[in-house]
This record gives sequence, structure tokens and C-alpha cells, in this order.
Amino acid sequence: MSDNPAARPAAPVVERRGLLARLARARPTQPGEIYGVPGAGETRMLSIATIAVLIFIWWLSTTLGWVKPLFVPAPQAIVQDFVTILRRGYTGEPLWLHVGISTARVFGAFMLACLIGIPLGLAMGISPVMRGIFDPPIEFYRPIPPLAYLPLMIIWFGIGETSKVLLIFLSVFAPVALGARSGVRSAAIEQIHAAYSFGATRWQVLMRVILPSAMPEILTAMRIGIGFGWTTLVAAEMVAATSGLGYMVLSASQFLQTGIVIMGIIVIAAIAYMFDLIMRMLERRLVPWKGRM
Amino acid sequence: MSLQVIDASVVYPGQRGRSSTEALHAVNLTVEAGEFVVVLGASGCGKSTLLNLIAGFVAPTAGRIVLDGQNIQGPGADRSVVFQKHALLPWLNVRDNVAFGLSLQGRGKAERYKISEHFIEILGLRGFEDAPVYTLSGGMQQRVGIARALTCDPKLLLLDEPLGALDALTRERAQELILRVWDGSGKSVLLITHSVEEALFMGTKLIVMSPRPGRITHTFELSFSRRFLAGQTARSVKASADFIALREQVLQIIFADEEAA
Amino acid sequence: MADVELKHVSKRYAHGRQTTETLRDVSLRVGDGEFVSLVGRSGCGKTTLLRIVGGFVDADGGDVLVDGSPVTRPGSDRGMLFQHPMLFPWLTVLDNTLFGPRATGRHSPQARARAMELLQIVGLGGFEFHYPKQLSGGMMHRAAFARAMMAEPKILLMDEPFGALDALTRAGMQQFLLDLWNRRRFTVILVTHDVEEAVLMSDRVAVMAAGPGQIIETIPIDLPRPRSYEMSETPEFVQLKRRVRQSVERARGKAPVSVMNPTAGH
Amino acid sequence: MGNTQGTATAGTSRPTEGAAPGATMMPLAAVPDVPGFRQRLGRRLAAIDWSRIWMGAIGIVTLVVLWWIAALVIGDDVILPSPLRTMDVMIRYLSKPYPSQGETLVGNTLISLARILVGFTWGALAGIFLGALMASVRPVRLIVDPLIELGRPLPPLAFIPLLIVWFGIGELPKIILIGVGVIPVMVVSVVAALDAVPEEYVEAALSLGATRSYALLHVRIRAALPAVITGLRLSMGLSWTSIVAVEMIAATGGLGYVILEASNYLITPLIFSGILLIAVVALFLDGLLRLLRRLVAPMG
Repeated sequence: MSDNPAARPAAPVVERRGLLARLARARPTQPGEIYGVPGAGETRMLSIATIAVLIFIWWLSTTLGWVKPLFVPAPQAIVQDFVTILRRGYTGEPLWLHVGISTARVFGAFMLACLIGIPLGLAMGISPVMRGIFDPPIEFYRPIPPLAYLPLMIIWFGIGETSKVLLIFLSVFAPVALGARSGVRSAAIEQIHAAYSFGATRWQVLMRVILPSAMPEILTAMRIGIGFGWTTLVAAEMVAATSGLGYMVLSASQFLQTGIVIMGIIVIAAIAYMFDLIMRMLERRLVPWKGRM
Repeated sequence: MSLQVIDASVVYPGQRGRSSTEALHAVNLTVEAGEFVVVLGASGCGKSTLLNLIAGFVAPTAGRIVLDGQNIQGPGADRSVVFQKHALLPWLNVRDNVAFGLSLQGRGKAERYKISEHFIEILGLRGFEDAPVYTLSGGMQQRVGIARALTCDPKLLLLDEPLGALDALTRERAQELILRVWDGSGKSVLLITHSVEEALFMGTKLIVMSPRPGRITHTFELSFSRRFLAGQTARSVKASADFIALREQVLQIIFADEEAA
Repeated sequence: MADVELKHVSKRYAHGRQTTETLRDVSLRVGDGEFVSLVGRSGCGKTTLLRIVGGFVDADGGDVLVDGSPVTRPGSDRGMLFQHPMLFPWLTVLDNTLFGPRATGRHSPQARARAMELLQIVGLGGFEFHYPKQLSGGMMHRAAFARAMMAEPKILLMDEPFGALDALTRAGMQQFLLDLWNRRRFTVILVTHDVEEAVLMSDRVAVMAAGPGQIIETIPIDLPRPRSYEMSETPEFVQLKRRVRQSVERARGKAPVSVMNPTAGH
Repeated sequence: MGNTQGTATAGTSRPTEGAAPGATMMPLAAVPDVPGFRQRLGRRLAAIDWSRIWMGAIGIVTLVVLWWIAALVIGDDVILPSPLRTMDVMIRYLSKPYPSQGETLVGNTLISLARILVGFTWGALAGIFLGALMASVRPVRLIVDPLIELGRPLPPLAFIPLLIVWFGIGELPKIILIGVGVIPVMVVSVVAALDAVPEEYVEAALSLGATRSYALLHVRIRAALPAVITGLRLSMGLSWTSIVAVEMIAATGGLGYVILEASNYLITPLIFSGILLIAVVALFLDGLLRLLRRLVAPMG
């Protein structure tokens, strides 16, 4: 019976104990949660409240003059910077162009990495020969921070878009390919055997059992990959670019335009957050069974 | 339908310097049409290997398996397997899971849904056709697994501890359901189980296996399931004196094996 | 050795604005050296009751006494065994057994020798330096027994200790527990939903009903000891088993629980 | 973090279940000695799968051979220097400063290593502390959780310009940046690791007479340790990304700086040397953490 959540007590009525006691035992469950499920519960309202409090403290500390505007400008100053940049642009180019260039670079590289990385990863999962060939190079370059080989990319492909897109491609490629590779292992042997016992061919098992089983892990890898790609892009634009959000933020910092720096960081964060949300939504839509069977 | 396992042995080669293990040693077994054969034994007695052998997932090192005069070469739709768990496809709903075998055979949508309909009905899944399988309880999932195996119209149904993961009460209900479905279907069934009570209650023939190496040591003819199908309640069948006596006898055999090990 | 006394114990849990009454006015006395089983369907509060005796959960009302003094916290006088053996995977079997002495600062060569002896008794001689992952399910449970016995508990609390084992291993473990109990005669409270297990092991079987959880009947099992599996074919045994089953059924009639609920998680 | 099931899940090879003897009392067998730490370390080193290491070595050799062939075909040191030429340049600059007023390769490696170690250590400690607090005290979790969730997708490198404005181009911003990248990763993995420890572990310890603080230290935290070390490995990888970026953007020393300087003067062999040194040091640090994990989680 104890594997049935309903059988476990649902929520102990408020317990008062010392800090150490609370550290030593699992936290008591709040109403509406299932006992023993970590991190359950609705947090949206609290999240909004936390952020509101933080912005208030920010506003307060700048208005009261606790910090110099050069270090942390007031929130309203940043909104103003945002409006100005939106209207007049930065270094002669409008904000939407910087945003557009950055997202286009990441998105192009990401699509390319998925198109090549997922089939290759699946092939590596299925075939020992493919694994033998592609494992060493991928495992070798994966731990090296992509920025380290950015200079090589520039020497080989020039300072244009190719080198940046290729750099991001490489940074996304490894996690996506390795995710697809290990996703192949997700299919339970029972599922595979069941298909064979209904007369399936090898190809059918591959397409209709192994591939769908690998989907959750592939999507997770894609989510990690796009985050990684975005990080790499911002850094690459700081080092070697004349447009894009990373470039904008770094050059603003050189002119001590802190407002634009913070605004840029917020835009970078917002886009990263959007990518994450889109990938999560895709996960919910495409693999609703993830973690449930 | 007639299945014969003739002098079948399976030796798993040793890996990394470990010695090889003989999972099955010279096993002989016959399953006739309409029979319900139950294989019972402790862990490691090779009963799962035996099932895998008949299903075609494992090839015999020696001997052969003959189905209706033909040697078994690999898995096929004439022998459908129901597993203990993890065998349903979570991205399909109940109806498509039940029809999965048919769709592998390339049958059209209308046709496979029509066939599935019948099995959804008899396994009590009506009303859940569109539910994703991962929302079902363990007992319901197992019924989907059985329905799926039946839609392929196999000659032989292989049940690999299908009720092992269910709680005691659901398990008893499922035993009764399987017997009712089997009754009158004319199908042959091979059931692997750990539970002596389940084995005695369900089978028409009981095979007891012993480990190291796995081999068949005893065979019993049974008729308890007939009593149940004739209208007696399951509980009264299981409480009858001859049932209890035979259960003790079988338990003794198995414990003796374990002590010898 | 020790006795356990529960007097009018009640327990509620809060679900949002609602509260569920998990236990209502439960009274039970378990004598020194007595073996009592709690039987009932899922959700009848038997696990909560056991956890209250263990000191992991506080009762809202009533008294819980062990040897006449109230239970306020877990303690080594009450050994606890769970459905899963809960051996610490980073310790060897021997180190697991020695966890209690080390935690209480009583580790000594004598303790170590005793641990080795206990492991011999539970049939794990030669497996002292194995890690739990290298053992089979039944062996892990036996190691958990040795670990619990090391603290020399006066009371053993067991929460479906064999529920996750296959039928044959379970039968072996039941026999093992019976033999152990015959020699040591500690006080035992066993939570199970296996009627046969309850009848085979216990001096008394307390049948619980759900919604709210309460003991509806306590059935004495006056079968001779020592007991073994052969006994389960005797008419007396079968009759007692039937009696407990009927009682469980009656309890179920009181509070219908949907068994085939398709959306119930597992 | 995988599905944490009960501990009763089947291992790969375990002895089959024997009957439970218990009725008979066996004589005390000869007590074998407890293996000491040294022996246990030896045993765990022996458990390393040498065949995988061989396969890896073959892979690397193949890679080097391919590199050599490509270099010969291209025949241009600026585009692709041969491995030999790269080694030659690398050895020369190990003791010779580059750029001339700067540090040697060894010096730069040490600079990067020191930054990593300091930044990683404070970030990891802060992350572990915060994570442990969040896993244990619910209000802290409720307040910090949304911040972590918001901050997680944000690339830590985006903070570089802000840190430069705030702290200049000294050592402080670099060390802060590494920590900022490490903290969210550690918090998430520590919370997940502590949450995944079954409550029954703690209860078992308490019922064996352990005090709550003993159970916290020796059971709850101990059980979470392997997963925490996995989190450390992830964080270490991130630290490298951060340090290379910040050294390229705002530094006058460190491997990232050398790589960028070399690329400005098209000394490709030196770029390769920098990359190789990063790979070697990163692999070494990861190896240490892997060894630690092996020691902490016997039998995997």
C-alpha cells in the first residue's frame, strides 16, 4: 500500500520544531500537495511578489542615493534607455536589428545542429560502427569551452557570419547528438520485444518504438543545447562582432553607459527565457508522458 | 496448434573472464491447442529464458522449438507476449495501443479499430479508448497489454509474469478475467509466475522448474481452473482441501530446491 | 521487553480547507513479547498508526505509551523495518549493521563481533563486505533485520516488510522471521495487507477500517507455536484466515474503496 | 537526476536467493580483516574500466593522425599547423613569455587555474549552502526558487560588461563571474539531490538511535553526496566557459588571453597550444571529481 500516494498521510498538521530538526527530516507538506513529492505546489504568485519586491528595493536604493547611478541606474532610467534605443538605435543600428541578428545566428545554428546532430546521434545509438567513428571527436571537443576555438573559426572562415554560426553550431551539436544517442536507450526491452512479437520488422521497431521513446531525451537535449548556444553567442559577439546584443552590451560598458548594459542583459535574459518557455511548451505538447511511465 | 520444445539448452557465454552459465538444460515441453500451461520456479530457474526461447528472443544453444511442424526462427505474430510492465507505448492512447500489433501488419485504420473494439469490450476497457495509457492504473494497463496481444490472434499467448506488479486484490480480479477470456477462445497459453497459488488456480498443466542449470523437475495436470469456470467462486476453489494440499506439495519441492542450492 | 499501549489515538491531516480524519479513537494494547498484526485496505491508517508508535508522527489526541512512558520521538528501543530494506548504499553490509553503534558512540570490537555473529544468524556470513547493491532482495531484507536487531530493540515495528518481494522469497522471509521471533520473543507490530501472512505470524490480528481509520475487530490467533508453512493447510488455519478475510471485507463495506479506479496512480 | 526508486531495484549480478537459514545458529566464522582506506582505494582504482581507456586512447591517436594528414595536405601553418609544429611552439612558449611583456604558457595556465579554483570554490560553497537551506527550510525555498528559475536560462557571460563597470578589469570580476555561473547549477543539483533522499533513510537512522544532527550529516547529506558531485562536475565545465570568455574580453593574462593574442598575430600553433592546455587541465580537474565520486559512491 505504501506505493500508493493516497495511502501516505497527505499533510501533517503544522509541526513546530527546531531548525536542526527541520533540517534532518523532510519538510512538512503543504495543503494540496502529495506527501513526499519534492517541490510540489504553486509558486507563480510568490514569484511575481518576489520580483516586485526586488524591483522596489532597486528603485528605493537608487532614489535614496545609496548607490551611484553610474553603478546602478534607477529602474526608470533603464526604461528610458530602452525607449531611446528602441527609437534611435544603438551605434546607428536599431535595437530590433541587434536582437534580430542575435536570434537569427542562434536559431540558424540551432536548426542546423538539430538537423545534423539528431540523426547522427540516433545513428550512433543504433550502430556501434557509427559510435566508434564519431565518439572520439565529439567527446574530445565537447569539454573545451567554445570560445577557446573561436579564433580558429575566425582564421578558417573569416570574421563574417559563417564563423559565428559555425561556433554556435558546434556548441549546440555536442549536447544534441549525445542526447539523441543516449535517448536510443530509453526504449524498454519489453517494448521492443512486444513489437517484435507482433511481427514487426527491424525498421518498424526503429521508427515506431525506439524513435518515439527517444523523443523526451532529445527534447531535453535540445533545450539544453539552445541555452548553451545562446551563452556562446553572447560571448562570441562580445569578442568578435560589430552587431548583436553581446556587442551592444560590451561596447556600452566601455562607454560606461550602465543603463544600456543592464537593459541589454534584461533583453538577453528575456530571450533566453523565451527559448526555454518554447522548448518547455514543445515538451508538454510532444511528450506528455515524459517521466510518467 | 502444437508447440514442442525439444531438448532445448541455452548457455549464456561468460563475459570478462566469468564462466558461462547454463540457463536451461535439455528442456522438453509440449503445449497442445487450448492448454493453459503454467511454469513455476524460484528466481534464476530459467523460466524467463524458456519464455524468451519460445517467443523467439533467444536462440537455443542446442535442441529446437517446433511450432506446428516448423522450427521457430525468431519472434512472430503467432506468439504474442504480455510482459510484466513497461511494454505499452505511452505516446499512443488505449485504442492505438490495442491496435498496435495490427498496424505493424499494415492493416487499415478502420479494420484495426474494428478488431480492437471487440477486445476493448471483453477486457472491460470500454470508455477509456481515448485515454493516454500512462494515466491508467497498473491493473488497467495490464488489461491493455492483454488486449493488444489478443488482437493479433496469436495461436499461443505468452504471459511473462503479467500480474507480478499488481497488488494482491487487483491480481485476483485479473486472474479471473484472464481465465474467462481464455475459456472458449481455444487459444493456448503459457504463463510464467512466481506465485504458487496463481499457478495452481490458473493452469491446466503445471511445470515446476529448478535452478542451476534450469530444468523441468515436475509436471502436474490441474483442473482447478475448470472448477472456477464451471461456476465455483475463486475463493472456494483456493480454499478447497486438495488445492491446499497440492500447494503445500509444490512449495515443498521449491524449498527443497533452494536448500539444495 | 516492552509493551505498547495506544489510548484513544486520533490523527487528522489537512488538505487545503478540508481535513481528513486518518485515525479516530484507536485503542490497542500490545503485551510484552506479543506479535500483533494490523490488517486493512490501503488508506485505513495502519501505516500512520505504526509511524505514531515509531515516533515519526505525532498523534493529535490520545496517548501512546511504551512501557508506560509516552512516545515523543523515534528511539532505538523501537526498531523499524520498511517495505524496502533501506540499507545505506554507501556502506558495506557490516558497516550498515554497525550504523547504530557508531551513531550512538558505542562502537567497539565487541559490537563488531556481535554484528558479525548477527550476520551469520541471518544467513549473510561471507557477505559482510558486500555492498547492498550486490545482494538479492531477500538478502537485503535480512541485512536490514540484522541492522535493526543490532540496536537490541524491545519492539519491532514492521511496515509491510516483505511487500516488495516475490511470492517465494516472501515465504522464506516469513519463515525466517518466525524462527527469529521464536528465539527472541520481542514485541512486534506488523502492518500488512496479506491476510495469510497476518494469520501465520501473529498472536492477534487487529483489523482496521478506513474513513476514518479505526480498529473494528481484534481476532486472537490461538494456533500453537512454533508455526510453519505446513500449518496453513490445517482446518483451524483456514478457518481463521476466512474469519480475518470476512472481517476485512466488512471493513471494506463500511468504506467502499474503488479498486479498479483507472486514474489512480501507482 | 534520474528517477530515484527504492533501493530494492535489481542490480546486474547478484547471488540468487537462498533459503533463509535462521533456525540454526552457525559458529562464528574466522573474522576477515576490515579493508583499510588504502585497500579500498586500490579496489576502486582496480574497478576502472581499462578497456574504455584504451578505446579512448585509440580515438585520440586516430584524431592526431587525421590532423597530421590534413595539415600536410593544406600545407599552411597559419590555417592548420601540424601536430609536430604545434608541439614545437608549445614547448618553446612554456618557458618563453608571450606576448613579450606577458607571461609564459605555464604562467598563464596557472593564472587561469587559480581563477577557476577560487571562483569555483566560492560559487560551489555558496550554491551548496543555499541549496541545503532551500531543501530544508521551506520559506527560503519559496523565495529563492523563482529567482533561480529566472536566472537559470540567463547566460552568466552576459554579466561580464556589468562586472567590468562595477569592478574594473582586476581579478575580482572574474572570480565573481565564475561563481555567478556556478551557483544556480549547484543550487538546482543540491536541492534535487537532497529531495531525492528517501525519508525512510533518515527514519531508519533515527530508529537505530541516531540523533537528528547525526542523521542529517551521516545519512541525508551523505546519501546526497554522489549527486552533488555530479553537480560539481557540471559546474566545473561551466567555470571554464566563463573564464575563457572573460579572459578574452577583459584580461592581460590567462589562457583565454593568450589564445586571443595569438589569433591577433595569426600564430595558429599557439592557439592550438592554448586549447590543448585548457583540455588537459579541464580533463585533470574533471578526473579528480570523478575519482571523488567513485570514492563516495562505491558500486556506482
